[in-house]
Amino acid sequence: MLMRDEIKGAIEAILFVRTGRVGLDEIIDILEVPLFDVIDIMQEIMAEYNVPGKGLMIKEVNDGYVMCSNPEYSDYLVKMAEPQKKRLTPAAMETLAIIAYSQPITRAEIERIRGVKSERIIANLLEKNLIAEAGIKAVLGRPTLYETTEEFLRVFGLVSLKDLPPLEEGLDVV
Amino acid sequence: MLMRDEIKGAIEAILFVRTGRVGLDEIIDILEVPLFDVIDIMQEIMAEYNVPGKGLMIKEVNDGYVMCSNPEYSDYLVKMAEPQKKRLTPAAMETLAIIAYSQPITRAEIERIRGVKSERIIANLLEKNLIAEAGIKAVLGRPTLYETTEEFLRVFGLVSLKDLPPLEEGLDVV
Amino acid sequence: MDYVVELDSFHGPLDLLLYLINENQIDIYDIPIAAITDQYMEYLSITGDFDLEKLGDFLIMATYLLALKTQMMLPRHAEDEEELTEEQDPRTELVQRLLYYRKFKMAAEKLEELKDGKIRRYFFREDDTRFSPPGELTANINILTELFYNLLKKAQQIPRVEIPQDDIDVGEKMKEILAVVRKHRQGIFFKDFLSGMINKRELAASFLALLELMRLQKVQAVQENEFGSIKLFLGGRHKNVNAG
Repeated sequence: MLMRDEIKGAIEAILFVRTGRVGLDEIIDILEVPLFDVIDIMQEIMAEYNVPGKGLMIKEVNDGYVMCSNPEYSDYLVKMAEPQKKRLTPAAMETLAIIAYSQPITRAEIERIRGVKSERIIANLLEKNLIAEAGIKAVLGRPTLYETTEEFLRVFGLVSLKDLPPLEEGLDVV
Repeated sequence: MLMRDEIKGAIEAILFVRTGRVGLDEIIDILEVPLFDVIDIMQEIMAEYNVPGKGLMIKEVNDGYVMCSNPEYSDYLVKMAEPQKKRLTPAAMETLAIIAYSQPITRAEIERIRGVKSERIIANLLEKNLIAEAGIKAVLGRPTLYETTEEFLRVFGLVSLKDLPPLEEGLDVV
Repeated sequence: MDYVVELDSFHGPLDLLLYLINENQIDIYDIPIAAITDQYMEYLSITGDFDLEKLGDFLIMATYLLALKTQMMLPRHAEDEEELTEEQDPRTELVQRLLYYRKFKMAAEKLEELKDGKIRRYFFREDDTRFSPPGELTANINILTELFYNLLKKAQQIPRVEIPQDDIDVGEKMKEILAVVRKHRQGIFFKDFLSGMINKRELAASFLALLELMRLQKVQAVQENEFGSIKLFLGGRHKNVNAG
């Protein structure tokens, strides 16, 4: 049986190794520790980490946790050249923004908002793994729906879609 | 000017983000802090991190530092679901399918079938060693031909190309 | 007008319209359609090496604007002399679309800033699985086969189109359009006129021909309700849009 401090250390290590969210269920599976204990220890870990000035943070997302940097230091981290930074054209960014804020959404809906054919841009975003297919819309023609991916969150520095900057006031996205 | 605690936090964040070594010179460049201060603060950080039971460690490597998980917990980290096995994107699968069934084939021919530019996907498949160059086609422009590799057979569990599932009748490959 | 910005740098017709509205410091809720349409048309006339596929989308907007311009010029009934209500204003749909589009355009700028760290953001560990050896790949041969099968099926449905090397004559297209419009006294939908054209150059030439005919007032384009659904009439025949 693991000691409390060992569980803490192991969870830290697990969150560190994974780029992205680790489910609560995964932690329980890996450590074979009761749910109640994990939740309790997670509270303790998060209280230790999420303190102003600390370099790392731990955020809760959909019954799981993500380790990430403290946004206070984003000015410095930007300066670290990441291999193959993904450059997107303004047209691709525009399309991605529509998908991010209106997901899941079909190509026809995107094209109606943009006023231009967007097939090639969508193919490009799919290829970059920033968006993914998200099933079929139950309307005539059964068009494919698109949504953003985990990679999208990673590239744009979001823990979850809730972190998307709010859209301009006074106008609702349908 | 950064406060000592801010430098500490920023260094933690920098080491966290990079998978691998961060040079002392890089840290100095990013934070614009004197070498002497960085070395001093690194001593303090390492003293805090490298304690038995902690999940993360910081190691010194060739005038640089690496943040890594504590080997004490490697038994658990092994149990983490394979860092999610890489899947090919649908676009890459489609391109690979065309090459597999029509090899050797040029990029222009692939693009004609798919109806979209495929340069980047082909580069990606080459990089993954799933396809390889197979000479030059003796037509105008002398385009490169592509074919699948041994690695392709391995990944798809085929002994030879003869094991590719037959296509349905009535459709000609050209 | 100085053409500092090339048409190619606009992502689409709405983008160009927003630019013109901005440049002229126009109130988006009260767009002078005639003036904006003229400027928009001027931009289109200097397309140069423009991507023809994209041009099609710009031209659809052009036809729409011209129809809107015509509609705005129609004399109103006496009781409508005062301000138009939102429902009556033919510009309402355009304004809605522009506002909606602009919202996402701004969101895109925000996202870009987020990506570049100009807004505080989280960073995650570099994803080293992206560089994992191909041995880590999972793949299914049946999916591969199915994909190829579907591609072939799709490819065989599309007739091969050879793009002619010679430019299609806009003058010829003007004659064709006039002939068709003369034949359809009740009007013909522009998209029906275009249907059957599979060649992008031919489509673009047709649009240009139509625009020229409208400029010469030989053909009138009327937009009925739906965005983009444009009906063509012989010039001067169809005086009252609302009756049509």
